[in-house]
Amino acid sequence: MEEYIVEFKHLCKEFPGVKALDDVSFNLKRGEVLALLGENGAGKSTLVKILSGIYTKDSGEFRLFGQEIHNLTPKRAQELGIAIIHQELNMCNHLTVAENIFLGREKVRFGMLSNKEMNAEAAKILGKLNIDISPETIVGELPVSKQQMVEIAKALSTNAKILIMDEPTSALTSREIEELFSIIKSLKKQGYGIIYISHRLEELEHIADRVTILRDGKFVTSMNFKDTTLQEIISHMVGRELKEKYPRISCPRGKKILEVRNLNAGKMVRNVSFDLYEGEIIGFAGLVGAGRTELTRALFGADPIDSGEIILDGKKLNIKSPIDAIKAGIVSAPEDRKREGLCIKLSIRENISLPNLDSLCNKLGVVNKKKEKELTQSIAERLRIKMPNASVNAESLSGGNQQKIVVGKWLARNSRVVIFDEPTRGIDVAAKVEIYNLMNDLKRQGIGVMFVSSEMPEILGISDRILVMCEGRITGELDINEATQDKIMEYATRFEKKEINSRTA
Amino acid sequence: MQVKEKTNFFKNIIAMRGMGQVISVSSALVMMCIVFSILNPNFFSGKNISNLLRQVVPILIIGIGQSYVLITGNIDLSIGSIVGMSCMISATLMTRGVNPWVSALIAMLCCLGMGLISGLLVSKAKLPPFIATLGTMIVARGIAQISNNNYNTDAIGEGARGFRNFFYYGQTLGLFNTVWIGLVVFIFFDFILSRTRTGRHIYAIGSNIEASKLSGVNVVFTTTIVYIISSFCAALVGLITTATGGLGTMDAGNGYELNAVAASVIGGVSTLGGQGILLGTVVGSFIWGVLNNGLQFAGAPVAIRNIVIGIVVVVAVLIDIIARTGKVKKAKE
Amino acid sequence: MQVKEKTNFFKNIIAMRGMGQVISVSSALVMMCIVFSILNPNFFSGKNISNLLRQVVPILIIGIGQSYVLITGNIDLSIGSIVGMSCMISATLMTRGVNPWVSALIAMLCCLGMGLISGLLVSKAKLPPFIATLGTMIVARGIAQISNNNYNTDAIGEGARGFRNFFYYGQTLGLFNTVWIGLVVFIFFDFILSRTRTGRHIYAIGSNIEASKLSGVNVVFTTTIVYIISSFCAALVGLITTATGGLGTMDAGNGYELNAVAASVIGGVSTLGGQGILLGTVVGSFIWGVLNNGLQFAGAPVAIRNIVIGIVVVVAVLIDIIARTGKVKKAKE
Amino acid sequence: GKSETAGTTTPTPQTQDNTSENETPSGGEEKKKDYLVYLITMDLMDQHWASMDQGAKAAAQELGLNYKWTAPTTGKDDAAQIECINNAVADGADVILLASNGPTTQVATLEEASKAGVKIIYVDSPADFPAIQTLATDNEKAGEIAGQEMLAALNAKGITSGKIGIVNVNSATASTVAREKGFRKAFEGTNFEILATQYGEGQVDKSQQIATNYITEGCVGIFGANEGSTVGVGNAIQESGSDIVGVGFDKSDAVLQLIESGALLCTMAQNPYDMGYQGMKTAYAALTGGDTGPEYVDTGVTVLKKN
Ligand SMILES: Nc1ncnc2c1ncn2[C@@H]1O[C@H](COP(=O)(O)OP(=O)(O)OP(=O)(O)O)[C@@H](O)[C@H]1O
Ligand SMILES: Nc1ncnc2c1ncn2[C@@H]1O[C@H](COP(=O)(O)OP(=O)(O)OP(=O)(O)O)[C@@H](O)[C@H]1O
Ligand SMILES: [Mg+2]
Ligand SMILES: [Mg+2]
Repeated sequence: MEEYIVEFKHLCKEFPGVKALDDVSFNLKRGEVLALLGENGAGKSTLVKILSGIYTKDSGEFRLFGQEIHNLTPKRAQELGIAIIHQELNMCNHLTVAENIFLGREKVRFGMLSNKEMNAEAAKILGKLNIDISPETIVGELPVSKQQMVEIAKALSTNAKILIMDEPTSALTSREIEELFSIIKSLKKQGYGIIYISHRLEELEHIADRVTILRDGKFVTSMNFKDTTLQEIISHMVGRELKEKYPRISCPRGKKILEVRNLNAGKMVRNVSFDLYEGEIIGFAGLVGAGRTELTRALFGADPIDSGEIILDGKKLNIKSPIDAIKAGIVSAPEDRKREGLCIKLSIRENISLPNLDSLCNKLGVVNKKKEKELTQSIAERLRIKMPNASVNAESLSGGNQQKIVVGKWLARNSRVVIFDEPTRGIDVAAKVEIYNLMNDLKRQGIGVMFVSSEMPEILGISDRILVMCEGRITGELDINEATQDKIMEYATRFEKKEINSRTA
Repeated sequence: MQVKEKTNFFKNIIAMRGMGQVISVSSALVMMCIVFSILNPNFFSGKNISNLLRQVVPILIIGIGQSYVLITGNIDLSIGSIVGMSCMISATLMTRGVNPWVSALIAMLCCLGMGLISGLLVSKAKLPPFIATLGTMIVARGIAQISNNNYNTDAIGEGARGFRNFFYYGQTLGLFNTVWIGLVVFIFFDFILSRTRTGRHIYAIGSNIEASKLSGVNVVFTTTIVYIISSFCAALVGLITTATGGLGTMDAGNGYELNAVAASVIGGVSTLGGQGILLGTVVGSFIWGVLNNGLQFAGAPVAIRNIVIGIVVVVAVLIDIIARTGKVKKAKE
Repeated sequence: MQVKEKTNFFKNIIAMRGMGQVISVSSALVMMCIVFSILNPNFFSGKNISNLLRQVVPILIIGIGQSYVLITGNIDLSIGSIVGMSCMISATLMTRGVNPWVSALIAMLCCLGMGLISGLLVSKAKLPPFIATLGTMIVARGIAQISNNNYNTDAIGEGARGFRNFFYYGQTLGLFNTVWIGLVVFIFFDFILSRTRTGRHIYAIGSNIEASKLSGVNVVFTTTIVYIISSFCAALVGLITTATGGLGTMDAGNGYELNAVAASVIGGVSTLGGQGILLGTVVGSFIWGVLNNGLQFAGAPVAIRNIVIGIVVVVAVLIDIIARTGKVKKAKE
Repeated sequence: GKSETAGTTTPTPQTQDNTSENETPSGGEEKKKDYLVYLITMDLMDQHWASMDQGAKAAAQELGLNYKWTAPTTGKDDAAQIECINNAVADGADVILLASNGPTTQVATLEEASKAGVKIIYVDSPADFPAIQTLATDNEKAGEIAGQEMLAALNAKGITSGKIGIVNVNSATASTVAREKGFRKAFEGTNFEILATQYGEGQVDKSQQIATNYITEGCVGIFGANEGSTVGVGNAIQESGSDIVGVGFDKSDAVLQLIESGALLCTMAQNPYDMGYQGMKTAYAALTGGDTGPEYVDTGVTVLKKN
C-alpha cells in the first residue's frame, strides 16, 4: 500500500437543498500534484474546504498523515500543514501585502509587531515568486491578478506540507502562470502534496500527475494523467462527449458597428483606435495590466473619457455613465464578478432582471413578475445555470454559475456591442463552450462582440481578429489566420523604451 | 385542490425573503402581548388597543423611512431633527395665521429640501452617511429652533381643528385617522419597495453599489430619492406631532432616529444594506410600542423599566437568530 | 544629509496610512481656531486653552473607544449609558462611605462587564451590533437609574477630594490631570492599535472578517476585547464626570455615543471598518470641542449655533474629500 | 442649619415596603372603591420628579389609593407624554396628577381624558385646561427673586456693572425658560450685561464647562436654572476660587454643600414632595366628594442661603 498523506472515505456534505458531496472517497500522495476536476458545482471547492477546516463533514472518515481527524478548524488545519488558496479572493483590502501574508501569525518582538522583519520576509517570498509588488502596497489597490499572486505567496509562506490551489490561475496571465508552474514543480520535488483545481485543462499537462474527477458531488474516477487523454477527462467530467472545445462559426463580415478613434482615458487607455464589424468577434489579448479592462470600462462609461470619439452605427456617442452606454446599445460583463458583477445578497432572478427592468416594467415602473420569471427561466436554460430555483441568493451558487449570471443578465437586451471581460474565468469546459456558443450566437445576429481574455487558446480559438494591448496602447492587430501565441506575446511585450519614460518624467 | 392551493399560498408567504425574521420576531411580539395582558387585563381592552395602534404609527412611519435608507446601505441620523423641523415650521406658520394645510405643505417642502441635501451629500459629494446626516441632523435642529426665534410656538388654536382631527384626534370607521395614515404609508411604500423598479434599484445599491452602477442603475438619483423619502416620512410624523400637541416644540422628535433604526433592525432590516422588508419594520415598531405601553400598564417600577426594555429588544432579535440556527442544525441532521 | 533625513521623516509621516485625512481635517481645525480668535481674543488666552484641553478629553477618550469598535466594522451605542452607569455606581458607593478608589474600581468592573456582554452579543450570538448595543445602552441606563434607587446621588463629599483632584481638579506640570489622563489613554491605545497583534487583528476583522477567520484570527475574542476597551473608555469618562460634578447624575453621558462617532468619523475612521487612526480621532474631538467652546466665546446667537456646528462638521470632512479628489485628478494628469 | 433643610428636601425612602403598591389591598379592605391615581411627570430622570413621586406615594398609602407613576422613558418628549396620558385613561385612571410639558401641548388630550371622566390635577406645571387644582411654583417670580438676590449681593460688594452668564437646560423647557425670563427682569435698567444664554441640557458636566468658560470670559455672576445647571455653576466657581456670585435653582445635597462652602450664594428651593403629597390629598378629596381647596396653590420657593 502506498503512503497517503490525505485520505477521504465516504465523505458526505449537504447544504440546504443540495447534496454537495455524496459518498466521495479520494486521496493524495506525498510529492504529487493531484488535479481535482469537475464541472461547476461538482463539489470541488466544498471538498477542499472540508480539508482545510472551513466546513465540517456530515459523515465519512478523514485522515491526515495517517491520523484520523475530527473537529478541524482553519487554524488547526494550518498548524497541521495545510495551506489553501481560495477560489474567491480572501484578502483584507485595507491592509498591506505583508500584513495580509502574515495575518494570524504576525511576528512579534517584545509584544510589538516587527513590521520591518515581516516586510523583509514578505519581499523575499514575493521575490522568490518573481512577483513585482512592494510588500507595503495596500492590497485593495492591486489588480485582481496581483491580489491572486499575493494569495499564493501567503499560502506558500506558511511552510505547509499540503497545498491546495482552488483555481489559482483564473485571474493570472500566461507569464504569471508560468512562474506559478515552476514553483509548483519545485515544491513537488521537495515532497509537498498538492491539490490543484482548475478549469483550464490545457494547464494539466505541465504539472498534473494524477486526476480525480467529481460529478454532481459524486466520485467518478481517479487515474494517472499519463494514462489518459484530455478527451477522456472531459467526457468523465461532463458525462457525455463534448464535440468541440472551441466551436468557431464563420459569418460574413457586415457593416461597421463601432468605431473608436484616439480614445484616451486615464493612464491606461492611450490613443486607442479600432473598428468593430457585424459578424465578428474581436479578441483583446495582452499581459496583465495592459489596460484592456480600462478600455472596456471607458467604452462602457464606467470610467471618464479624457478625449477621443466613440461612433456607433455612424452616430457619435457621448457616453458619461453606464446608463448612456446601455441606452446606446453597448453592454459589458465585467471581470471581477464579486466586486462588479453580482449583488450577492439578491436572488438570481433579481440579478438577472436588474439591467432589464426597463423592459419588465410598465409605465408606472411596476415590475411584471410573470415576465420576469419567464426571462429568468429562459436565460437560466440557455446558459444551463445550475440552481435549486431562481429565488435563492446568488451567493449560494458555485463560482462558475455565478459567472453565468454576470454574462446572462445582458442577453435579453437588443444590444449592438457586447463586451466580455474574461467571461470564462472559473467556468468549466462545458460551460465555456456554452459561453462561446453564446458569443457565436450574438455574432450571427450581427451584434459586435469584444472578447477580452488572458487565455491564449480561447482567444485564438474563438476570435476573428485579435488586438493586442500593451501599456494602454494597441500594439498590434492580427487576423486569426496569421495569429499565433508567439506573435501575440511579441506585441504584448512591446513596452515603450525607457528613455521615453525618463524624458516625460 | 382548493386546499392545496391555500397551503401553497401560505408556503409562498413563508418562503418570501426576509419573512423568516418577521415570523420569529412576531412570535416574540405575541409572547410580550400575552405577558402584558396577564399582568393587567386592561392591556387588551378595546380602548387600549385603539390607543396603542395610534401610538405605534409615528415610530412605524419613521421606521419605514429609515428602512429605505438602511436598505441602500446608508443611514439617516437626521430623522429626529426633521420631525422637529416639520413640527416647528408648520406650527409657526399656523400661529401666524397661515392656513393649516398650506403651513403643512410648506413645512413638508422644507423637509424634503433637507432630505435632498442629505441625499446629495451622500450620493454626489460622497460624504460618509454618518457624517452627512449628522450634519443635517444638527442643522435641521437649528432650523427648528430659529423657526419661532428660539421659542416653542403658541397653541395653533381653533383654526387648526380640522388639521388636528385629520392627523390625530379624528376617527374614521372606528379607527383613529393616524392609524389610517400609517396604513396608507405602509402599503404605498411597501408597494414601491417590493414591486417597482426603484425598489429593485434600492436593494441592488445596498447589495453591491459597484455592480449596480455597471448594470445601469442611477445610483446618485436613487440614493437621493431614498433620503427624500426618509425626510418625507419624518416630516409626516412632524405634522402628526404638531396635530397631537397643538403647538410646535423645538425638541420634538429628539432621539427618534435611533428608535427608527431599532424598529427597522428588530424587524430584520440589515444596517449593512440589501436586506429586509417593510413588514418587518412594522413588527419591529410594534415591539417598541407595545413595550412602552405595556410596561406602563404592568405598573413596572420606573427604575427597572429601562432594563426590561433593553433586554426585550435584544431577546426579540435573539429569538430569530436562535430560530435560524436551529433551522441550520435541523437541515444538517 | 541631515536635512534629507528630516524631509524623509516628514514624508514618511505624510505617507502613513490614514494620515491624509488627519492632515486635511487638521487644516479645517486651524481655520476654525483662527476665526474664533478673531471673533473673541479671549479664545486664545492661556486660561482658555488649558480649559479647552480639559473639556476635549472626555470626548477624546470615548472617541478612542468608539474608534476601536468602528475599525472592527461594528458600532457601540452603549457608550453614553456606560458613562452614566460608571458615574452613578461610583458616586453611590462613595456616598455610602466606600473608599473612593475602591468605588471607582467597582464601577469600572461593572462597566467592563457590560462591555463583555455587548461584545459577546455581537461576536458570539451574532446579533447586529446596532441592536446588541442598543439593548445594552438601554439596560445600562436602567442600571444607572436603579443604582441609587432612581435618585441622583448626594455630593460625594470631602472624603473624595483626592479622587476629584486626580480626575479633574488637580494639575501636574502645569496641565490639568484630566489632560494627562487623556494623553496616556491616547498613547497607550494608539500603541495597541498600531503596534500589536491585537491591533492588527482589529483592522483585519474590519477589513474582511471572513478572510481574518480563515487566517486564524480569533474573531470572537478580538471583537469582545474591542467592546471591553470601548466600555473601559466610557467608564473612565464616567469617573471623570463623577469627579467633575462631585455627585452621580443618572443622565450623565446621555447622547455621548453619537459625539464619539462624530469625533471618530470626522477624523477619518470609517463606519464600514478597517480604516482610520487614533490621531484622526484626536483631531476630530478637537473639532467638536473647539466648536462648542468657540461658539460660546463668539457669543453666537443660540438659535443659529446648531446650524453653524452642523455645517462645520460637514465642511471639515468635505475639505478632506475635496483634497483627495484634487489629488486623484492631479495623479491622472 | 444644613441638616435641617436637607432632611425635608431629600426624603429618605423607607426602602422595605414602599416599593410595591400591590400591597394596597390592605387599604382597600376599608371598603372604599378601588380608586386609581396616576402621576405623570415630564421624565423619569430628574430628582425633582422622584421627590414628587415620594410625596404622592406617601399620601396614597395613607389614603389607601392605588397609585402609579409614569413618564416618557426616553427623556422629555411631548408626544410621549401624551401617550402616557392616553394610556392612563385606557388603564382606567380616576385622577391624573400631571406635570404638563407645556401649557398647550396636552390640552386636546386632556379634553379627551376629561370627557372619559378622568379628573385632572396639575403639579409643578399646569396646562391651559381647567383642572381641580394646580400646585406649582411661580417660576417667573422665583427667577426674579433669584435675580434680585444676585443683584443685591453684587451691589453689596460694590459691583455695579459687568457680565453675567446664564446656564439653562434648553430653550424648550417652559419652566426653566420662565425662570430665566424672571431673572433677566431683575436686571432691567442696571449696567450689567447679560450674555447669550448657554444650554447644558441639565447635565452637570456640560453646565460646568459652560460656567468655566463664562468665568474665563470674566463674568461677575452666573445663574443656574435647574439642579444640574446649579451644581455645574457652583463647582466651576469653587474651582476658580474667585468671588463670583452664583445663584441657582432647586435643592439637593450637592447644591447645599456648595452653598455651605460659599461657592454659591443661594438657591431657590421648590417643594416637589409637597406638590405630590398635597396633590394626592386633593385627588382623594375630589374622589370622595370632600373639599378640594383653592384652584391654585403656590407651593412657593424658599431662598436657601448659608447660615
Ligand atoms: N455555503 C453554501 N450554501 C449552500 N450551497 C452551497 C454552499 N457552498 C456550495 N454550495 C453548493 O454546493 C455545490 C457544490 O459547490 P462547490 O462550490 O463545491 O462547486 P465547485 O465544484 O467548486 O464549482 P466551481 O467549479 O464552479 O467552483 C453547488 O451546488 C453549490 O451551489
Ligand atoms: N503597475 C500597476 N500598479 C498597480 N495597479 C496597476 C498597475 N497596472 C495596472 N494596474 C491596475 O490593474 C488593474 C487591471 O489592469 P488592467 O485592467 O489595466 O489590465 P488588463 O489588461 O485588463 O488585465 P487583466 O488581464 O487583469 O484583465 C486596473 O485596475 C489597473 O488600474
Ligand atoms: Mg469551486
Ligand atoms: Mg482585465
